[in-house]
This record gives sequence, C-alpha cells and structure tokens, in this order.
Amino acid sequence: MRKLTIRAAINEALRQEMKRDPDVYVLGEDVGVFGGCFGVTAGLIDEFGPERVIDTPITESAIVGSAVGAAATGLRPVAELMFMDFVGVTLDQIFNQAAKMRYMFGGKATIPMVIRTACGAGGSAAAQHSQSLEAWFMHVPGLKVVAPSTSYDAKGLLVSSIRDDNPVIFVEHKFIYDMEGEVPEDLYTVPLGKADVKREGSDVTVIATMAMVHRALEAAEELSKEGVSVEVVDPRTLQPLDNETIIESIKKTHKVVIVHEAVKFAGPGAEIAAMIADEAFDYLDAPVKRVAAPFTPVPFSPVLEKEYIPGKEKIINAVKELTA
Amino acid sequence: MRKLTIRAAINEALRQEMKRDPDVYVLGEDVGVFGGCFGVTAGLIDEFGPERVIDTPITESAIVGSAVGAAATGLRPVAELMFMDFVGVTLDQIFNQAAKMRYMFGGKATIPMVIRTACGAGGSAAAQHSQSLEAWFMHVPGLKVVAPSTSYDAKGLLVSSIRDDNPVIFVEHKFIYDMEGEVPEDLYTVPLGKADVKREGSDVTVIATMAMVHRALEAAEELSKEGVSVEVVDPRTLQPLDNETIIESIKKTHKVVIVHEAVKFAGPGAEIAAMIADEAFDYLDAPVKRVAAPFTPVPFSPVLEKEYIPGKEKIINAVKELTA
Amino acid sequence: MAVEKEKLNWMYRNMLTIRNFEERVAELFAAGKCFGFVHLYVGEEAVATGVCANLRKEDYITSTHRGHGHLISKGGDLNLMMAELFGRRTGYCKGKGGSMHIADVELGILGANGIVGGGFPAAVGAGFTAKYKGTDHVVACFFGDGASNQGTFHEALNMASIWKLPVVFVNENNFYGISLSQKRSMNIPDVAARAASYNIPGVVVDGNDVLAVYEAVQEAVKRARSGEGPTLVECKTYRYRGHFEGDPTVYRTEEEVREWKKKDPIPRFETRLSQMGIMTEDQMKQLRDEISNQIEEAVKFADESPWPSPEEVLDDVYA
Amino acid sequence: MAVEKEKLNWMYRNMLTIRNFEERVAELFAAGKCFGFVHLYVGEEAVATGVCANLRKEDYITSTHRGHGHLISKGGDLNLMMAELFGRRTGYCKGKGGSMHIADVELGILGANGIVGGGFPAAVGAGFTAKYKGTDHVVACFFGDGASNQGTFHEALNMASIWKLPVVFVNENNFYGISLSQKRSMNIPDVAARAASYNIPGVVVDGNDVLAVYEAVQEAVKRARSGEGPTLVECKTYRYRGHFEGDPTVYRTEEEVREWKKKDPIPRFETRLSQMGIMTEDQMKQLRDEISNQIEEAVKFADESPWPSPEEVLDDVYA
Ligand SMILES: Cc1ncc(C[n+]2csc(CCOP(=O)(O)OP(=O)(O)O)c2C)c(N)n1
Ligand SMILES: Cc1ncc(C[n+]2csc(CCOP(=O)(O)OP(=O)(O)O)c2C)c(N)n1
Ligand SMILES: [Mg+2]
Ligand SMILES: [Mg+2]
Repeated sequence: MRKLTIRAAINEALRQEMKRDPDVYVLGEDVGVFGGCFGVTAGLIDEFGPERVIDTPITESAIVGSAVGAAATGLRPVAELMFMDFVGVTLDQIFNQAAKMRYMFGGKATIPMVIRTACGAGGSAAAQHSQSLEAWFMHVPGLKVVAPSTSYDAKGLLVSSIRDDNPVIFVEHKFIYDMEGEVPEDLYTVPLGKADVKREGSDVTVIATMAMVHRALEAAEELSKEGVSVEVVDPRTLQPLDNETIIESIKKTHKVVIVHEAVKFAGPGAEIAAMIADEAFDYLDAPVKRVAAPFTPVPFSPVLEKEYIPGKEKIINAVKELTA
Repeated sequence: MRKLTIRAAINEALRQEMKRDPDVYVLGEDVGVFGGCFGVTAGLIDEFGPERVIDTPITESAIVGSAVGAAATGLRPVAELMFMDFVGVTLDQIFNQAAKMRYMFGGKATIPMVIRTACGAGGSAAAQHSQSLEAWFMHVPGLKVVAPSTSYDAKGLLVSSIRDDNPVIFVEHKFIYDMEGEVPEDLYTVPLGKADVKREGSDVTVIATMAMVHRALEAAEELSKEGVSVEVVDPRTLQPLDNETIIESIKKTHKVVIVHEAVKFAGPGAEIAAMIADEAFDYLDAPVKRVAAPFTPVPFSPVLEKEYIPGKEKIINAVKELTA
Repeated sequence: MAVEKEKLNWMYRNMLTIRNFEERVAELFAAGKCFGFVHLYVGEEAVATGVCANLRKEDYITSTHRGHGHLISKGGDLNLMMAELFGRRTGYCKGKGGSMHIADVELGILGANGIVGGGFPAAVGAGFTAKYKGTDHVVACFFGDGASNQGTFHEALNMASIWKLPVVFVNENNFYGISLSQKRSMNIPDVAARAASYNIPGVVVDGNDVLAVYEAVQEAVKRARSGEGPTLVECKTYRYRGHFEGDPTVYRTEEEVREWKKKDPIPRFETRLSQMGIMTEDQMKQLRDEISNQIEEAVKFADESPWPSPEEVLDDVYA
Repeated sequence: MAVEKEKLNWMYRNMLTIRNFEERVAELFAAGKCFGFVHLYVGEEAVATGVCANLRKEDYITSTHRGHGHLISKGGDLNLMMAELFGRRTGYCKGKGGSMHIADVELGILGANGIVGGGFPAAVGAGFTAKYKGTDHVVACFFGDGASNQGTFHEALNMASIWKLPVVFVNENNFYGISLSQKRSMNIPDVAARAASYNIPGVVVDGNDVLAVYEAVQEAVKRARSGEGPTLVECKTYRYRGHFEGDPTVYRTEEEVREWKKKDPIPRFETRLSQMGIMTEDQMKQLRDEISNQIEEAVKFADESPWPSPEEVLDDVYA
C-alpha cells in the first residue's frame, strides 16, 4: 500500500473531510500560505481558499473561542494550536467553555470541533515548545483526547475526530511527523476509544503513547532477542480510554510498564496505572512501572534533552526489572 | 487552645506574615474593602493600607503575571485567584512563566510567590465555580501544591508557602472555610511535603484531601462502630507528595482507598494510586480504590450536586468492599 | 426616530418583565427557593431591551453572569428560566446550569457565562458562522465594564474587526465590577474609546434610556447586517442591587444609589410613552398586572416542577 | 537634541555588535553549532539600542523570542550568550534555556520568552516592585506587532496605566508575526494608537533611526522615572531574515526586503556619525574589526566550553 508520513496523513484527512463537508474549516496561526508551523496544512489554502483556511492573529483565546462559537452555531472548525505549550493562554475556552457547554446547557448545545496541536521534545525547542500535556485534558469531562502514533491511525482518528460531535483535542507528536506508514487513499475512520495492540507478546505488557510507541517497539524487538516477549499496547485515545484492551493484555502477561514522554508525576500514565491497580489488580504479578520524563521542565541542550526523553534503554530496563 | 475557622486562620497567617516581612503583599480581585469573595482578606486593608492590599481589575493574567515579575525582582506576592475555576485565563503565567523561570534561566531566578485559590463544590455554584483542579498543578515541575484540611494546617502551611522561594499554589476548599479548629496565636510553620495521619487505624488506609478529610473521618468513626479500624492520611501537600507516610500506612493496613472531590479520571488520586501500585505493591492485599467525583462537570441543582460530591457513604462502601 | 407602536409596547412590556422577574427572584433567593450565585439586572433593563428590540429570532446573543435580562429580551421562556433557577428538571438546563448557565441555542441565546470575558470569543465565532454561511444574522455580545479589561475583550474585538464580522459589542457600564469602581479599574471615562484600537465605531449612550439604546444599536445592527463589521456600543447604567444576592455593597454610597434611582429607566419610559400617547396610565397598570401574573405563573411552574433524579448527574456530558 | 559623544559611540558599537552577533549565529545555525528555534534581530538593531541607551544597570527589561538584540543592549555577556546558544554548561542558563530563555536577572534582564505576549505581565510586576520599593527604576517591555493583539497586552497596559507604573512598552513593529502581515492582523496602521485605550501617551517613531528611538524613549523614561506612568512607543522596523532560521519567507516579496534594506539603521547611523564628526570611516572600520574579534572570542569560548552532564537535567527546578 501507499506510504505517507504522519504529516501527510493528517493533511490528507483534513483535505478529504473539507471536500466532503463544507462546514469543516481550518483556522490557526500561519495555516495559510505558510502551511502551518510544521507544514501540516500545506496546500490546503490553494484548494479551499482563504475563506476556509484561515490565518489568525496571535490570539489563541480568540482562535479557540471563536471555534467554540462557530461550532455551537453549526460549523465544524478544526483549529490549530501551534504548540501544545501555548494552551495556557486559551485553556479557559477549552475546559470551561467548549467542554462544559453541553452539560451546563442541559444537553442542548453541540460543540463539534477539533483542536489539533503539536506536543513533544526532541529538537532543542526548550521548556515552552516541547511539552506533552495530554494529562490535563484527560481530566476534563466533555473533552475527548486523541494521540496517534502512526500514519494510519492519524488519518483515521482525525476523520473520526472531525465527525465527532464533541470537542476533541488531537495531539500530534512533532518528532514523528516524518515517520512513514501505509495509509489507504480513501476516507476511513479509526474509532475513538479503541486501543491497538501494536505488537503481540506474552511476558510483559508495555502501554505506550505517541512517539513512545516506537521506542517501545524497538525495546520489544531487542528484548525478543533475549527471549522476553513484549506486548505493546497503544491506547490511541486517552479519553475515552480503552480499559478493556489494556486489562485483556494484563490478564495474559501479568506485568505492565507504562511509557509516555510527559513528566511522570500526575501524568497520563498515572491514570492508566491507577485504573490497572484497581481493575486489574488480581491479574498483576508485579508492581506497575512507569517510564516517563523526570520532574523537570524540558531542557534545551541536546545532551540534557536526550537524558530527559524516555528512550529505549529505560524501557528495556523497566521490563527487565519486572522479568528478573 | 483558641479556636479559629479556616478562613480566620488563613487571614491570621497573612496578617502575621505581612507584619513580619514588608516585602509580602496581597493582590487580587476585591481583596480590599470587600475583603475577598470569601472574606479571607477581611480587615487586611485597614491594617496595611491599599499599597499592600491591592484591588486589581478583572485581569487574571495580569494579576498572576505581575506577581511573577514582582517576585523575580524581590517581592513576595500573595495573589488571590478568586475561584480555582478561573485558572484557565491565567494558566500560562503560572506554568510557563512562574514555574519554569528558575529552570530555564539555569537556576538564576527565584520566584517566591503564592497563589491562593478557592476550590470545591457544595453551594450550587455550578460548573465554572466549583471545580477542584489540583491535579493539573501537580503535573507542573517547578510548582508546589498545598491543600489544607484544618485551621491548624491552613495557617502553618500558608506561612511555609509564603516563606518558600518557589511558586506555591495554595488551594482552599471553600466549603470548609467555616470549620473551626485549634490554632496557636503565634507564628508557626507546617512543613511542605509532610503528610499528617489524621486518625490512626489498622485495617484500611484512607488517603483523603481537603474537605474529604472530614468525610473520611466521619466514615472512619462510623466504621469503627462496626469494628473496622480506618487510618486517615491527609497528604496536606500534593507536590511534594509525602510517599513515605503513605507507604508506611499501607505497610500496616495493606489496603487503601483514596478520596478526593476532583473527578476521578486523571485526578490527584491517580498519581497517588499509581505511586502505590509501584512502590507499595508488595504490601497491598487488595485493589487500590478511588472514591471521587464522577466524570461530569459540576451540576447546579442541589439534588445533582449532592450526588456529585463524594460523601461518607461512598467511602464506607469502598472500605467495606476491601474488608468484605 | 419613528418607532412603531408595537415595538414601543414590546419594549415597555419587556422592561417590566425583567424588573418583575428580578425582584421576584430576589425574594425567592431570600426564601431559599433559588440558590447559588444570582446576579440581578434590576436597574439595567433598558440596555437588554433596547438592544434586543433590534434583533430577529435567528440572531444571536452571548450573555454574562448577569444574564436574566438578556435572556428575557431575546425571548427566553419565563417558566423554563424560573424552573432552572429553582434547580428543577423542567428548567432550561434540566437543573444542571442554574442562573449563570442558562442558554437557548434555538433562540440564538448562546448562554450566560460564569467566566468574566468568557463570552467574547464565542460571539466572534457566531459572527463567523453568519459570514461563512452568507446569512445576514448578527450577534449582540453583552459584557460589563469590568469585563472590558480582560484579555479576551481585546482579542475578540480585534478579530471581529479584521474579519468584518457582524457583531455588536454591547458594553453595560454599571460603573462597578463587584467592588471595584470603573474609575479604579481603567484610566478612561468611556469604554467606547477602546473602539479606536480596532478602528471600529465606538458609541456612548444613556443606558437608562431605552430609545437611545435602541437607536444606537439599530445603527450598529444595520452596519453588521450589511457586512461592514462590528461596533462597540457603551451603555451607561447602574445596578440597584448588590453584585450578587447577599452582597452588602460596602463599596458604594447610599446616595449614589439614590441618585441613580432618579434615572430609573422604567418611569422614564413611562413618561415618554404617555407623552407620545402610546399608552395610558390605566393600560400600563393593566400590563403590570398581566406581567405580574405571568411571573407568578412561572414561579408556580417552577415550584411544582420535579427535581432531577440523582442519576441524571451523569447525562449530557457527551453528545 | 545633544547626545553625548560617548553615548553615540556606544550606540554605534552596540548596533554593530548585534548585527555581527546575529549574522554569525545564522552561520553557526546553518553549521549545526546552534539549534532549536533561533529568531534573529538583524535589521532591527536601532530599536533595542535606542531604548537601552536610556537605561541604567538597575533598570529592567522584558524580552521576547527575538531577544538577542535586547540582551546585548542591556549589557548581556556575549560569551555567556553564545555558550547558551551552543547548549553548553558555561552558558547563561547552563544550557537549559537556549535562545528563547536567556536571562540575566542581575543585569535586570528578566528573560527572553517563548510565549508571544508572555512578558507583558512580568514587566508590570517589575514596575510594581519599583513603585512599591520607592526606587526610580524603570522597565522597558519589548514586544512585536503580532504580540500587541494578545490579551496580555491589553491587561498589562491597563494595569500599568491605572497604577501609574514606570514601564515603557516598546513595540517593535516589523510588520509581520511570522507570515501574517500587520495589515491582516489588525485594522489600524499604528499600534501606538492603542495607547488611547489606557489614556497613556502613544508615540510612533522610525525604528531604523537610532536617535529617533533614543529621543522618544528618553521622554518616556523621564515620565516613568518621575512617577507619571507608562508610555507606548512604537518603532517601525523590519527583520531581514526569516521569522526563525530555516523560514523560507514565502509570505513577503524580495522587493519589499530590498526596499527596507535601503533604510538599514547601521549605514544610516554611520552617515550621521560622520556628518556630526563623531567618527571617521577609519575609526568605524577599526571598531568593526574589534567587534568582529570579540564575537569570534565568544564563538571560541562557546565552542571550547564543556557540555552539561546528563544528570544536570535534574538541577535548578526548585530553589
Ligand atoms: C475570569 C473571572 N474572573 C473573575 C470573576 C468573578 N466575577 C464575577 S462577576 C465579576 C464582576 C464583573 O464586572 P462587570 O464585567 O462590570 O459586570 P457586572 O457584574 O458589573 O455586570 C467578577 C469579578 C469571574 N466570574 N470570572
Ligand atoms: C502564545 C504564542 N503563540 C504563538 C507563538 C508562535 N510564535 C512565535 S513568534 C510568533 C510571531 C510573533 O510576532 P511579533 O510579535 O510581531 O514578533 P516578531 O517575531 O515579528 O519579532 C509566533 C506566532 C508563540 N510563541 N506563543
Ligand atoms: Mg460592571
Ligand atoms: Mg512582528
């Protein structure tokens, strides 16, 4: 099958959904001729014009908040928040407005919108351009949180997100934009709320998200040479979280390592671990391990950043600790 | 000893610290003659004047951000964020500026500031005036997060927070402001990072925060009549979290229920449960249970709100599930 | 300006309805029938009335924490409003929202808002929809003097201006944001002066004169409908009651309140109506009684309505 | 205006230093010696220079993502700056911050900032400290045209105005926020017009004329020091390079860039300096060489500096 980068897969999802549904439009900083800070919206303005591919001023509250108002009145905006780190200037519009309107209004409003945003470290972009903050959004009733790791998932999940009638935070890890994978040309959906077993195994379950899925797969490959069989589960959506697939895997392996790039303390893995410690307690043979960033802001220097980002080695060590 | 409400204990801490240190000042919406939305700053303006008890416009980014700038240049601001729910309009100043400056600048800035804010449901204040969002702050390296449950702790922890050289989020549960407890008249400190065992017991550990400490104590009292001995641990500060005291308790009881008012999913209890599932796994005899709000915004109607807020009954049920 | 008689009648009826509703809610709050945070609109009736007299059903409004007057003016159902304040299942939000979150999207009411300044961007978004879909719908965005200092004010007016969106930004300057007087919250006498930052018209009107508000907003709505973009209309007015029910209002003088009560929008309009020969004192009295009955109907509806059942707490989170 | 010779010399030297530093960084970035996001100041040197020529060591500045020029002008150490860009332990931030986060609190440099508009409130806070402590320190708050649309701009200028804080808000209007031209990001020609919203002076100057900047800011600093409050000074200028290193700048024409290069602040000032008889062409050349050497020194210092060790990632989170 044809291969696309994650970047191109997202671009194609946007393009095909915009073609399909005239109510879908894209807005954000530099999404027009510039094509978005990471090139994800490249070319859309040529196809759909500046009425539907809209450059905005640097006013994230107005970007997200106008999308909320547009969604409430019948459109399906896809807003780009250039870096996930910028969410602090517009969070109110996301968690108090978009996420709660339906509930506060007694079910009488529908807010079908997507916020696409880039997370992750790896390019020395430092503390305010490298964070992974998905845990915050997981804690907000009314939001859905999507975090793909492959081109196939990225396209299918974005299509589902755009068609979903709720506000969706669509998190793109910026350092896997260039990864290639097979992607059907036609429109298809990957359902929200379904985890994917990216590699089957029987000794230890590794639950990993976004870029870390690939680190986990590398670790699994290496461990397989030493006779350790690792199952890699990619939740794909963090809210709703597919408890079932996770628990099924643990029933088989009885051991689990959770891997994410966000800092460990109160991070996305905390909920996954807590869920397991409750609902899968009886199947566990060992402590629930988490491999994640240390409790520091993201450093600039490549030497420090490399140490900061959880890598294959740390995953291997955690698995070995459980299988020793 | 003299008894004070939590409100009065906080007021006294502010007053005494302002007297002790001329660099300490208070700012926020209506903190002057109005005395703060919950009356916590009442009378301070009479004693310290409008130069040190400063009414601000309704501009939370400027309130918090100006405190950051003032702290970086030698003052020790105590900012009041009227409701914790309003944090979405100023989060950038908290997590990207205040929390990260020291690290980003290579340790060469010091940001000694406190943000006091009121959380919690209970008065039909609805979805945007009732939230408990402490989990978000726990996830931010560079911040400390304090969450007292008694008058004694509130005073001592606030004094420590003001004297701390880092940005501290001081969370006050608005529906226990009126609770009374013994408070020394003199200045004293309660250290950040030390949990407190509010009731000793041997069968089950209940870890509870803020208002829930009191629900947990009620539950413990009732359970004791049925012969179940509950230990109630109040972390008091959520960042740093006192793992040691928690683990010690579990070594004794082998069973744990975590109780908080924030929604369960990705809430403060997720980290506590995850920590336990790793570090105290070998002492656990049963699943790690969490009692918390359901995954919905906070509803308005008292009937719904009562159902929303975790109560004594739910704690009792969770404990019984473990001891059955 | 010649205003049709029917419209004048509607304005009067609407102002009376708001006043009556709000005064009744104050009593009901004191009696424990309503609860939570309740911010009343008494004294400011001419603003919402004069604004909404220019709007059609398909037009939108965004409201604030002090929203009852806006909702009534845009056609909100009194029974459903009252039932919501009572926390009942029959209320606008099924008891989930309360005073600060009443909405009726069908009527273009995009919601009261508990966040000061929270509604600005949504107003821009609704205006965007109108432009995107090529309708001539307009949006009225209500906000206070205090709210005009929030960052969202700036971002939203700028965005509406550059995109020429059909939004009328209606500033209700009642001279206080809770306890902070406008004099201390900004360094300018008129919020309308801020229009210059966006190169849009900025107009100041007597917010206690319903016809003055009507006229200024008429112009702004015309501009908006014809694609010429937003306008900022500042209406000077005053709230008679505390910021919320329960506020002892230590931050202003009795005298100031007395002075403003002399400018009460309702008697002023009554005088105009008699002068214009639109209504006699008898007709007015009859109307007042009628409205009073209607409000009592709403109270009865609310009071007899069932509470939500506890399990309903879980509904309506996701579509 | 009579400006002391020493100051004129400093201005020239400073502009050359910035230009040289930035052009060298561009090369070093291309060579992989610097990395991450690097936003260069080439073309805008007259702004930071003219502003900081009015500041004392005890005064403060807040900077932006495009901060090198500000830092150099406020006395930042070139070696420590360069080492930071190289990610070395000897850098200003021990390699933890990089280009977007250099600070030197001792010199009153409260930090570059990766968040557009993120520095406005901190500038107000530093101004607050000056007032609270009764010093006559002032704050210069640098920000772009794009940043002037952010909510924090509005909140900060309002707060500085009502509290009469000693802050000079320095708008560097280079006509673009990344790819969005000012024409499309706001509906007014001059950012300075926004001063009216806060009742503070708003001034427009030619930002490529260092003396014009100096003069306008001198007035503003005087005002600030004497307790009369903030000023908004808009400096029209232009960036020659891409928004960040690596930007292909598809959003503007070559011609536009060429036109602006004709107004280059450095040759313009050189002409002034010779006309005024302050410096001969020879002296200028000598200075250029001297600075070039100094920058090479900094590059050498950086290049020979040790990397941080991985464990250091854990340090400096808490005081
Ligand atoms: C972001 C935010 N900050 C503070 C508050 C608390 N608050 C509610 S209403 C209000 C005053 C609003 O003043 P104004 O905008 O003038 O409206 P008014 O109440 O006078 O109608 C404040 C401070 C809030 N709800 N939201
Ligand atoms: C809150 C936020 N939004 C967006 C960005 C991305 N960004 C970085 S610089 C920039 C343009 C800033 O334009 P301007 O303020 O005019 O400064 P200039 O780059 O022209 O000096 C943008 C959009 C950011 N860093 N922070
Ligand atoms: Mg007001
Ligand atoms: Mg610019």
